[in-house]
Amino acid sequence: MATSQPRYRVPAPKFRPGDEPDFSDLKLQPAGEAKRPGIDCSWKDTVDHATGLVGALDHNHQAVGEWNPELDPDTLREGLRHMVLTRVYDERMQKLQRQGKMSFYMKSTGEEAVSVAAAMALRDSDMVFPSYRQQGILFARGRDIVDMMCHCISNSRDNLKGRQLPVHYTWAEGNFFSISGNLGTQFPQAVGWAMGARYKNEDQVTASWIGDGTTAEGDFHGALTLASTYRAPVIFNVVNNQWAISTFQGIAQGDAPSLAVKGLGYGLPSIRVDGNDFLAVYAATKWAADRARAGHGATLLELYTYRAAAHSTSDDPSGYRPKEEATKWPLGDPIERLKNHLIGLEEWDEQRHEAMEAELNDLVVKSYKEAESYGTLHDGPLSPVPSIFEDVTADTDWRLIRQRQDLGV
Amino acid sequence: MATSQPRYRVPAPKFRPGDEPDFSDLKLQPAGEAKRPGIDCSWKDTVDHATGLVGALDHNHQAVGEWNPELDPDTLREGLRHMVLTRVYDERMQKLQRQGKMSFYMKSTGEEAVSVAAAMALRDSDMVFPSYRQQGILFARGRDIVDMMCHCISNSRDNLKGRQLPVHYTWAEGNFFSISGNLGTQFPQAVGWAMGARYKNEDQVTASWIGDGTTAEGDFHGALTLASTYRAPVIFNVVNNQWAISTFQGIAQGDAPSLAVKGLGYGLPSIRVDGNDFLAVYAATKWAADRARAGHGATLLELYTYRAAAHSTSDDPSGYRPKEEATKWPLGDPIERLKNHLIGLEEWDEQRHEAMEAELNDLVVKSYKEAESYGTLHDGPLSPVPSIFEDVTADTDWRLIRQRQDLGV
Amino acid sequence: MAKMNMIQALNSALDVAMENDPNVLCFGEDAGYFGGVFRVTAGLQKKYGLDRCFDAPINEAAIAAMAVGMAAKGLRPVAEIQFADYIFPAIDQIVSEMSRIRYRSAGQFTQPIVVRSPWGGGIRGGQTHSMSPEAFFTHVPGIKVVIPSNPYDAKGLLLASIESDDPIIFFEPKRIYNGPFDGQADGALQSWANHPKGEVPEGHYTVDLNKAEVVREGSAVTVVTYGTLVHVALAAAEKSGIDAEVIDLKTLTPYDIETISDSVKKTGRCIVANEAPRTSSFSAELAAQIQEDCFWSLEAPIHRIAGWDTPYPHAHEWSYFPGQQRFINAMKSVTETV
Amino acid sequence: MAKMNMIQALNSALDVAMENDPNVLCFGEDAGYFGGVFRVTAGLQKKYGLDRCFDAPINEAAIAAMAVGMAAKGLRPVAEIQFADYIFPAIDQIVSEMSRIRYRSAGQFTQPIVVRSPWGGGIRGGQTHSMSPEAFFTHVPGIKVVIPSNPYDAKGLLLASIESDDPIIFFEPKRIYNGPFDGQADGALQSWANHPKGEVPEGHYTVDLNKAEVVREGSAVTVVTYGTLVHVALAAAEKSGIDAEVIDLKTLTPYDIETISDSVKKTGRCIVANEAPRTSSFSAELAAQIQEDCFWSLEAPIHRIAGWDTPYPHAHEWSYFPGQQRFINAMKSVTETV
Ligand SMILES: Cc1ncc(C[n+]2csc(CCOP(=O)(O)OP(=O)(O)O)c2C)c(N)n1
Ligand SMILES: Cc1ncc(C[n+]2csc(CCOP(=O)(O)OP(=O)(O)O)c2C)c(N)n1
Ligand SMILES: [Mg+2]
Ligand SMILES: [Mg+2]
Repeated sequence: MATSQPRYRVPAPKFRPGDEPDFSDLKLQPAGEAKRPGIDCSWKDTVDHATGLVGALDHNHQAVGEWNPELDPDTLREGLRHMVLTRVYDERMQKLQRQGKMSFYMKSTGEEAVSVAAAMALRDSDMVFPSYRQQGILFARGRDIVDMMCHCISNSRDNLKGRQLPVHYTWAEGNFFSISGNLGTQFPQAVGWAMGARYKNEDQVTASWIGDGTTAEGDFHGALTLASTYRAPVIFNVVNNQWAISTFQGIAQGDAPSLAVKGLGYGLPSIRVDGNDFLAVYAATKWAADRARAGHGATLLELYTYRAAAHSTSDDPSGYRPKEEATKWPLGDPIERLKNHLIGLEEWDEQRHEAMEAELNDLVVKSYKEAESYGTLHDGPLSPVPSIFEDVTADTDWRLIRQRQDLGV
Repeated sequence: MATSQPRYRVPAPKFRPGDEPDFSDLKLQPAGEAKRPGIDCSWKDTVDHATGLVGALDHNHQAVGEWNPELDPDTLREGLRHMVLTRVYDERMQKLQRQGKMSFYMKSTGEEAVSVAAAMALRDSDMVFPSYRQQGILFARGRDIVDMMCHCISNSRDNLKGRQLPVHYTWAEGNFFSISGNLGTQFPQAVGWAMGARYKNEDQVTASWIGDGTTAEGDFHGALTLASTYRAPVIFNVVNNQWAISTFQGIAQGDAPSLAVKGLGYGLPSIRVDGNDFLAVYAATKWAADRARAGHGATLLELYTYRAAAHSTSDDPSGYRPKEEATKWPLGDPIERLKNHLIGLEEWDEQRHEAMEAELNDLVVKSYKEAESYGTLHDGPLSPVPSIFEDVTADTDWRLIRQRQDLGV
Repeated sequence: MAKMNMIQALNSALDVAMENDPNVLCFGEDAGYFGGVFRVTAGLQKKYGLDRCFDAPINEAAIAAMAVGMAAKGLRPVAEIQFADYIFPAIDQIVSEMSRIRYRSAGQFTQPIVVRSPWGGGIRGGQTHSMSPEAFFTHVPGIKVVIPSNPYDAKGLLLASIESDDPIIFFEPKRIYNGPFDGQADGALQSWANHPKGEVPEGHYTVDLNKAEVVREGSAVTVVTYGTLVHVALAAAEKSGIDAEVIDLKTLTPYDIETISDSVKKTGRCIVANEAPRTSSFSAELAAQIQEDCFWSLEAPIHRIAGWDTPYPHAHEWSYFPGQQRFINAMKSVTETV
Repeated sequence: MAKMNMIQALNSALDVAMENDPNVLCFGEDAGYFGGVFRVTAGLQKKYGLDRCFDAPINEAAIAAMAVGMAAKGLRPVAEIQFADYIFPAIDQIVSEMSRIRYRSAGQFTQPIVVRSPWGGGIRGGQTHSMSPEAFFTHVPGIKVVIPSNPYDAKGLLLASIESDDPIIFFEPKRIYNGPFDGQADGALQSWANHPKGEVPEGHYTVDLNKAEVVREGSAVTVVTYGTLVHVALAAAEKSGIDAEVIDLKTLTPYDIETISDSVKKTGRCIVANEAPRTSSFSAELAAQIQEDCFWSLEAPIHRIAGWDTPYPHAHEWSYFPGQQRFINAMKSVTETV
């Protein structure tokens, strides 16, 4: 029987389906207010940052404060373009999934700044260990869209030979690690890579991303412990998009005042950043990368954002949150905000924006046509069947030789 | 080949064998200085406590400040007695191990206040999930010494039927959980138990202990995450005895300023306590238990102390630290300090102390004689051989029936 | 009796258990408000309250440990691991703790826990939503492993598991949550509605944890398997016309050696099958024990059908999953051996 | 040639590897300054520097993950897990990551990693210092499992493992670190100094990872085993006078099926043995495969010797550990079967 009063606290989100979402009592530090500590700062200098919010784009879409990265308009337009491309690509792929062209898809809608701005603030030679929701990095680093699609539709040109679920990209040439379906495993791996880079006397920085829900995993703790102990040149990005499938972020956060604050316990400078503010994400990432490169060790960045779409094509959020929550999100949409900033600077206008959207849409449609010419999961051609026996280890032992015979291929 | 300069930071202790240990630059907050927040405080109110040091016994062995628990002399004498008994027992058991009477032993020398004061501040009905170095709890709770010894020498009266290594006690009647050899596993289990107590509407508090080195384990993070989320009535004790076998605590702590500070990242009030100060450990534990019982959730206590003996009978610390480090430890010895406090109060004297030592020594010697009458590991009698097939599950399936036949017992 | 698919049957088992015993509670990632990504815990939070069915942080080790602590205190927790592929972070708490606490405490503390987890392949889940990691757990003394193959058994076995005083790893073949699967990926989707084991009593009943079931009698060869492959084996017998006796194991540890031996001694031939990679999979244990117990009756080597010794591939799932054709080939080869 | 015990041989392997290849480094709990609780990494920090041999925090998952990241970057990490019993917190990084990264990235990233760990029973270590968890890892595609039985092989196999481009779980039978053990707990301690395999070259050499070795030729029965039990099997053959052929497996996955089959086809009888709890232990895989490959040569059921299906007990260790008498009984029973 249900007891009237739960006997321990089980946190619940403010709003459930049917409720009117209202974020007005979410007290967020205004853009421009947070100070920018030196890159040689200690964790103590970031106590306020860990519970505050680093922002650079204010309500009027103007760049303000110490965290304004002062990017030139070309760079801003490039960022906007990557974000729009990410969104257009996501939309199209989701549609194609609905049409049965691929088994599964995951959008990053509303979170495009998190990946695009970070990728642009890093060097292309810096290593990334993303989760499944940072496809924006690939666009920012110029990965071929047809190649990305070939992976997602598991066709004969999938660089992963059809072995991984869609969106679980790998791109070694682009310094993009193999995405794992197991949450959080990449976080401590990134520390190992970062130490490896130092070992080889390279000045490469390593960045990794996990979600708010994933901070609860043991690997989160292992990663921060390693980085704190060995002072590894790594950036830990926690993408707080408020949801972990159907679970709101309070189940991972508990009584902690933010997720960034967790980094302080390891003596790591830790900053909460407006994740929908392209400029802020850029500036914070650049700051963390500079720190790492200068030998000051790791930084934790909490990117405060909102997962505007479903978790994946297997999920329907109407069962657990109000439909309008995304539109009520007080930090807005990262594309709109950067676009308006550029318009305010008179470096952009609605017409150019529409033209760009149309162009990118065409690019995506055209790319998909080409990708499909190399096959689809449903109709093939796929990677040859015998390829399932390859790459298990460097050599092929008698067991796989027999098994391949057994399969008759 | 060795590089002259390590390419990442590998923390090292200040002193190695041959060095002259000198802790004079260890800045420790003086006893009496730390404020005592209300039990309904938030993590923020303990930021200074997490990097400071809560103490009640000052350099002159006087009780000072807000954390003085104001215990009556009888209670203090009782605490002293339990600590001395713990030490005498440890000494004797170690000797017996050297004589081949048991396979293994682990002393808690120098850390007796951590377990004894905590056990006395808790109710006997409160549940404890200790590590292998809190035997003091058993003395404080009045467990039969002969029973403890019978376990350690694995004889016919071992309540664990010879299944566990010595010192891995279990005592359900005494609300003392089964000690695991796997580090840290008990921490999140304690949260489950604490939630279970709430579920049953009991006001039982649960306390658990791990070492400094063990804070690095994933289970540490899991435990604090659970407790923070469900606001469980649990006390997390981190016994920072400076060493994890041969590894100094800086390998787990990294750039963090203390181990207590880790609790802040979960929004838990977190306090560093002078672990060699009986009064401070008592007061801090009582405070945390009151918090938990009143429904305010979990507390992290770092008990700052020093492992004066070897890790275990398998270890020889002369290979990794200066021999005199323990005697140079600036927080002294918990028994000496409480004894001197009582003497200062004119409630104790050297003579009575010696008499008590002699009495407890006799008790331990006599107890061992009795224990040995029930057998020893070496000469038996042990628990009957067929008992190895019992208690695997409630029923015994055909596999164990066959296997027992196979063994011919 | 009602028509239920396996999800409904499992949900009904939890409902009955929670209704009957206030010490039963359940939790897991997305298991609370939403009722689980497969909806097995749907409605339970609403019915029984926030503290009896709730969302857990994404930390499988902590989920298992919470269950360990609660069970030691006297509750009967049912913990969900969202996919069997994600049970590995919890395996230390299961192997080193849950499975041994009764033994190491000489019975002072017990562990009445069920760890439920959607399991197995055939749903295009790729390498992290398709694993069959049962062999790992069958190697651990002190825990039992249960895998149902239909709604009726699912409910009865889950209730028996919750009522058991020992820890049980309860794997749910997600491919057959909604209907049986004959191993032909391009065949029509089937539903439990027309299957006799889709008839499920609404109230309390249990299915014996120590008993395998002969789900098809036959004389030519014994096929021992569990989960989804039970249906593939049955379909292969029908299709090939080979008179196979098919045994649904249900409980893997301890497995019902008597039912297996009786059958193999009768047929003289045996196939053991599982989805997991072949080497050291549970069919190895079965084959090793059967050859020992039935050596003098065997007229051909025991044949193992299993996944290949590779990670589970995504696009070529149907070249990996042991489908009908592999069963038919094996049945032919085993029965033709003289 | 020098006389070395197994600890010295392993230490020498690490020394040679680190000397030859700057990409080799090693770490683990207490592995740095102190050189490991069993001293396998002794002296390496001093010789090669703080960043090539160092202490790790007590988090086995993080230790494995650090190795994964470093190996992907092109290093050859050798990670120590202090006891095999403590490998479970790391198993997710091993099963879900290390073992699959080559496959899932289609070769873009590789994992040349050795995870070393003292393993097995016989040292009065109780249930958390005695485990033999090799079966878990033999079930994982993409990793290899290696277990030496003497100093010469230990060094050669460890060097071959470090030079391998794939992840290897390298278990070290700690009972025989200092000398061979014939399975008689009350017998005199033996030393490697008088054993031919205690002669170890100081420099570089490797032992083939894919080859088992017939360490005793015989005609009556084939005994397949590895680690400590190799010596127990040899002693049992001498003591019983039964002319057993003893095979030291060395590499468990992939095991050398050819050497095994050749022998079993010759003797017609077979015993497989391991220390781990019997159900789903590695001897199950061996028995299952041997009965398949050698069915027509077998004159008796393959006999499994294993630990009991209980946690590893402390006081009654010698009633648990498969000692000489159990080997002798098995040899008699298998050879007397007609
Ligand atoms: C180890 C593990 N446990 C559980 C899952 C199932 N799962 C996939 S995504 C997800 C939610 C992740 O939420 P979050 O970390 O917030 O990332 P987001 O999806 O919001 O980007 C869960 C529970 C998994 N993939 N791996
Ligand atoms: C999971 C696990 N990893 C490693 C070990 C081996 N081990 C036993 S004690 C110990 C050191 C623990 O140090 P600390 O936590 O500081 O506790 P202390 O011994 O100082 O009380 C280690 C590494 C273990 N028992 N369990
Ligand atoms: Mg999220
Ligand atoms: Mg310690």
